Amino acid sequence: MEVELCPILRSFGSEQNVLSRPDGSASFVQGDTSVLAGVYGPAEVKVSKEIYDRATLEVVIQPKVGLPSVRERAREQCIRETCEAALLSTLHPRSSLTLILQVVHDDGSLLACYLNAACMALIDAGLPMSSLFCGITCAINTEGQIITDPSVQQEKESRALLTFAIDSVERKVMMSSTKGSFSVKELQQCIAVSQKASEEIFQFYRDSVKRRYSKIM
Amino acid sequence: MPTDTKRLRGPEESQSPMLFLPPDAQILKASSRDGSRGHADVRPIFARCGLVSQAKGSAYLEAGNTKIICSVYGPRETERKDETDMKSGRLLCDFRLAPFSCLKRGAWIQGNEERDLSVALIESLQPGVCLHRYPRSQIEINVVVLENDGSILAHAVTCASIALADAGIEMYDVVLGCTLRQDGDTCLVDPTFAEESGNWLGGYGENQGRVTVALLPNFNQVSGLHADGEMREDTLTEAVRTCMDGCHKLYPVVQHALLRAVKRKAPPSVK
Amino acid sequence: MASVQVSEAEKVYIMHGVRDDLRVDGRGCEDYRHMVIETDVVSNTDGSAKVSLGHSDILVGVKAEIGKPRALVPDEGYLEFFVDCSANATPEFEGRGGEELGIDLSNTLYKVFNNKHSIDLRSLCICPGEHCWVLYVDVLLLQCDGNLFDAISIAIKAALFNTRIPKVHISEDAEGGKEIELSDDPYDCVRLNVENVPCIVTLCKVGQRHVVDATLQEKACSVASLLLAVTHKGMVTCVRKMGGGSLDPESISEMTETGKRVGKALHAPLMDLLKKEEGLGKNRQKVGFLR
Amino acid sequence: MKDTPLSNCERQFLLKAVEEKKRVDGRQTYDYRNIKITFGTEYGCCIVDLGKTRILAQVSCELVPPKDSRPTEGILFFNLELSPMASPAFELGRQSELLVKLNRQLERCLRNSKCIDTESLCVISGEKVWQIRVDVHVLNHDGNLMDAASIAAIAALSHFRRPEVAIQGRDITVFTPEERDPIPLSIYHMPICVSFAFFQQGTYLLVDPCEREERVMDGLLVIAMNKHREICSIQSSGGIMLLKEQVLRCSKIASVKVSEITELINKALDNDKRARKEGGKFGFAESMPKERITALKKDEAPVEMTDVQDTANEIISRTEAQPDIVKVPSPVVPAPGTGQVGEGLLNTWGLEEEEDEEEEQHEKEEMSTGEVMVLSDSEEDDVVILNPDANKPKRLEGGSKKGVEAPKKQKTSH
Amino acid sequence: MAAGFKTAEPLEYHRSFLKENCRPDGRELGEFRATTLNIGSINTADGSALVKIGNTTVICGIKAELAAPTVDAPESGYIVPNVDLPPLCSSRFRPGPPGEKAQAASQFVADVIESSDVIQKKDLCIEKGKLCWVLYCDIMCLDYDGNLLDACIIALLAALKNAQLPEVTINKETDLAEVDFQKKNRLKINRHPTASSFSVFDDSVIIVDPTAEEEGLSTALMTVVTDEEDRLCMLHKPGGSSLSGEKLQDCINRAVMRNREVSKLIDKVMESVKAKK
Repeated sequence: MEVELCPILRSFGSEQNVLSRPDGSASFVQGDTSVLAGVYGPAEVKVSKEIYDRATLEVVIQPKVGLPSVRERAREQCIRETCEAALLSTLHPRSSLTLILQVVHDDGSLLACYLNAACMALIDAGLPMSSLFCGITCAINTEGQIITDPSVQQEKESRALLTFAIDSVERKVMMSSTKGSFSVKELQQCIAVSQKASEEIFQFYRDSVKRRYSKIM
Repeated sequence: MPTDTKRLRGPEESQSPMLFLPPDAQILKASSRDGSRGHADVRPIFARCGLVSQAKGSAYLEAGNTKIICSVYGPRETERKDETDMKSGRLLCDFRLAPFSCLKRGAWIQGNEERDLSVALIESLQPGVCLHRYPRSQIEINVVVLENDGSILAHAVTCASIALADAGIEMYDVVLGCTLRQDGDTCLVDPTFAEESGNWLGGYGENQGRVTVALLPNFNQVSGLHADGEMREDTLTEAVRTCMDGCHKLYPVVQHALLRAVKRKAPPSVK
Repeated sequence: MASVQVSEAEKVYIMHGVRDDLRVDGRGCEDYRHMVIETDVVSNTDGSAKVSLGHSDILVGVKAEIGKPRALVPDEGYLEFFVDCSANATPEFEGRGGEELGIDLSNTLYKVFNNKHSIDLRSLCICPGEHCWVLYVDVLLLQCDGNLFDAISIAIKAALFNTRIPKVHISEDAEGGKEIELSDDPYDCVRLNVENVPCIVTLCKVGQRHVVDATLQEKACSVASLLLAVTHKGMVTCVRKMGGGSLDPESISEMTETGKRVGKALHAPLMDLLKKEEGLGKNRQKVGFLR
Repeated sequence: MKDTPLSNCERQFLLKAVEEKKRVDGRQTYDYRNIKITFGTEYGCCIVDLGKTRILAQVSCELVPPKDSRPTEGILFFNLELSPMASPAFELGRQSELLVKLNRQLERCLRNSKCIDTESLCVISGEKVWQIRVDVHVLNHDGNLMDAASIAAIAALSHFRRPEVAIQGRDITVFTPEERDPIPLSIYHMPICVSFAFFQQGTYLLVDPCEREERVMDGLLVIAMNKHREICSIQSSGGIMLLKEQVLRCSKIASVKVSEITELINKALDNDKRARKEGGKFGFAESMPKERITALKKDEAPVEMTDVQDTANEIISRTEAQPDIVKVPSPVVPAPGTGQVGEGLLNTWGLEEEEDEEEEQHEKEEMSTGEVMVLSDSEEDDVVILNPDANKPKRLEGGSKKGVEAPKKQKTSH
Repeated sequence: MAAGFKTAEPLEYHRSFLKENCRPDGRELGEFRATTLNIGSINTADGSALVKIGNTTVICGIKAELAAPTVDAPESGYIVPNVDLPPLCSSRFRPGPPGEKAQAASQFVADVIESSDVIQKKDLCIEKGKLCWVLYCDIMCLDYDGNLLDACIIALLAALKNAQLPEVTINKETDLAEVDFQKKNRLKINRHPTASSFSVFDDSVIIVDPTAEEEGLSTALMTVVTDEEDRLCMLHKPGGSSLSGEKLQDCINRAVMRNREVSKLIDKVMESVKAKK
């Protein structure tokens, strides 16, 4: 049985260096979903959080309404460990890195948008990384169709939702977070779709960096 | 709007099904103990050391349905540097009732009852521990009550003292605990939860109360004494004596458990 | 808790004194320090009292509010205790420094009143299962000079004696709903029966003997003390061993006996005093906080 | 993290500039920085940029029981957050003095001025009212947070629409935006804060101080006013002494600024309304500057997806080809209610002294119910039984018996 | 000597074992620790289970309470899982509110319940819009030696299977609920998810069921949740080193095997209790 694919990425865009105070900042927009990210560091670290051979990374997610809850805490963990794997934090031992993510609007694929905004902000902050990463969300709807970059409405209608972080070097899965149940085949298809879609986003990263430094080079 | 953002929350309000019982039904039947055990008998207890692999010392104690687990960490450097008395160590206690341990579900956030129990536990254990041997350090005692079927303070004291011994903390003596429930002229040693709350809160009789004693068995010294309710002085004195007898009955079990733990840690050399 | 440092020589001096039934301030082992009690000191409470015992100063206010009875005892009201350790008493209490002591003190008070006779809780019931009076007993420590428990319990008894709860009238409207109406007349009120309210007697073991109403110096010489809450009939409503030391069974029974005797003896003069003060009427000269 | 300290040189430079009526960003004394107001796709969401200061406000609503003292009034709740993004000095979850001050001031400006008709928020008197919650997030701190926050909050409140409700007896139906158009709040007036920074004990004055200027100022005067020139709140801080004339002068300046800003907000609201009506594009995605070198945008596009199916199928078939007919080990049940599966830890039961063996036997025979507690590392089993008067034997400890069958080894292929 | 090596160079110590395809505790790379399950030991809970995976010990107690359903979902009850890591279980946890690890675990358990449909929330409804059950699933770790998530899911599932709720009827006349403790019903378990955790060493070597020490030294952790039909309910990999689709597939296959083992264990234990009664 061949599964129908609906591999469309909504229009997306990003602006770097949007805020004056943080050492690196970026906004990332996917369709109507929009996230603002700010990075501080490397800077002085609290003794209680100090790690002797690498930088301590803290990720904070700020919801738009109310206080962060357990769900945000779990997502912070996912994003932090993804960033940690990409960052060469051993180059800044005993220092602190702080990444703050602010939701501006949620219209689906929020976790993916967090990851993309985080990556752009880390690039803007000029932190050394071993690879870049991007986030892709796939929704499987009741007909078994795979939809990339779903909107809130599409997320609601789906029976499973999978978000992956893909690395830029080997296009492997760095992070995975899923909701709903799905078959092994669907999983592998979603991974393959995400890997393909990641090409677009990595190309976008490259283009935006090229554009940014076009006057210098 | 103080809300617990660090836990998953359910509905704002929920009630225990026990509140919806038809009025004539009773859940807590004050048992008469007929045939099962005498009024002055403690429940059979089961004690064992060293189950928490990560802890310096630990103990698990079961008395009837009351189930208590305790682990001990330390001695380690004290966190409170401003403490005036640095010449001797400090005992710290984190006492928790698991949310499912009581008939009514408890909250995760430590309540007054738990704080009170931890203060009482420290007061009872302190005389038994050679704290002067641990200057500038703290010893952490963590107690979790998995099931509360009465006499938790007394059993927590016993359990914690076994755990302390298992952790190799120097002690003058183990500390044993025993609770008694006074109901008019009868007294029930080591009461279950039903006996503990029983008709005391419902009735208006005289001489109602609960006494918990912590004892250092080898010195025959009382290291902790807590009583509430309403009792005559002579009843109280008698109750303390009965509790002390109850404590002595536990001693062989505790001894046995510790002996085992020691044997396991240092097996007798085969010559 | 507020404490003092005592040198070895001082300790020996105090302990020898206690052995001979002569304490540093001239008291015998079973004597209380000078006590000053005044009731009705805070106007916006339903009952209040201020007690000074030596230099320990305690202010207690009682507020009666209408609440919902507890599910398990629908025909009774209840008491809530809160002890505030103000930084006025000692700089140690600044910030959250007094919190631990405050909780400890209020927990003990709950235990002292955890019985059926201290206060007739049924008299606080307005409408079973729906409305009852809740007495909020707020204790404020103004100055600490040892023996807080005893001073607090006396202040609470005095404040409860002073408490006047407005009378309520329950009327039923047409739909069977109940309406509660508070009496406007300040003299139309209910008094509490405080006869059975216990007083706490703390006995400090110093050397081989034990003393009542220990000063901070004496407290520093003792390793263990026994707290007893005693009613005027000599009933014990709460016992607690405090301090890092242990007690032998004989001294426990001796101390209980002393505690009962001292506690019993405390009630009669206290009640007399309270009645006498009340007899002076509303227009008596108030001392308040100036002394 | 600590804030970057301000050097003495910088401090002196800034003060000198103030004396010479110059400002670091080239503004005049009474000039505001550029104000940009953008609305999101959602109702009640707005971002305000005041120079480099950026603030996000979001209004939300919820049906709640009213306060006992005001049974017919809706509830307004303000929550201003200093996000750690805005400045390295802001720590997460800390109630700093600045945070408390700003929150208080925002409440005074917007709640106490009664600019919103709270009675219109009542659904059923004494039972259900709307609670309007305003979350204000400071995203970038470059001074004058108060003015920016008040603009953001009032703009977001004016933009907000709450769902329509219908009441039938005591049942409340809340309509989705698709069913019935949501309705705006009724706003009487728009109070806006204007801040004045004072230097040299009140000798010099600056409108809309930036972060640098705030650091060297002596005192601050905040006036909240609406376009009808009604003062809604006024507050001076920093302990400076001002003359009556100074305060009056400030209020005059404030009235000019407030009418300008009010106009700006109304214009922004109108633009957004028009865009929505005409079905044009609106929201933050549209407000992203396209001409900037730091920004890039890519239009919606399908992704080329050849051989995705093949890749997936290949992976599955390859791993499935591996024989995994390993038998599932069956668990051992040493006592009712207890079971164990797997191998590994050795169990010393039965290897110890005979006494133990007996004890175990003894228990097993007399086990009264199926409820058994096991809490042990199997190598550490110590059981001690006390049975003082042998009335009723204790039931416990089902001893975790070792799995009997030979260990089955499985492998994840590497 | 070995002890010194282990303390000074823990990573090298582990590597030297992994090179030989085994682990310091004698296990093979794909081997789980002995798993012990005990159910119904807590009488005060409506359902309870204690699970040991090696040294890791987790206890789950279920308390059912009554509440009104939400306006949005008038026909659904609530399931409220919370994982607690008290200072008792390891010195790495401090007293006070739950830390990130406990919160992430709570969210994980909640997500598994949601994704796998273990229990249909509709089954918890007693009267539409009026009354429903709230299942508080409180999970407490008593000994933390790695692989918390697997233990939590087994404990949760077994406790749910063990749970019995009293019958509740709504009295038509008084419109009040009445509870009959004599009649107890079991919950309807829809699906049987089990979790299998993996840990990646040096971005390449995958081991199953990591101990606390192995978790600390590894470069990535992953948990796969499958149900009895071999469908995936969760592929939880919170960052860390990246894995290819093939490697993930290997892990999933192992997880499917593990599901069989655990299901059998739970079934047997359930049977043993029933047989007794």
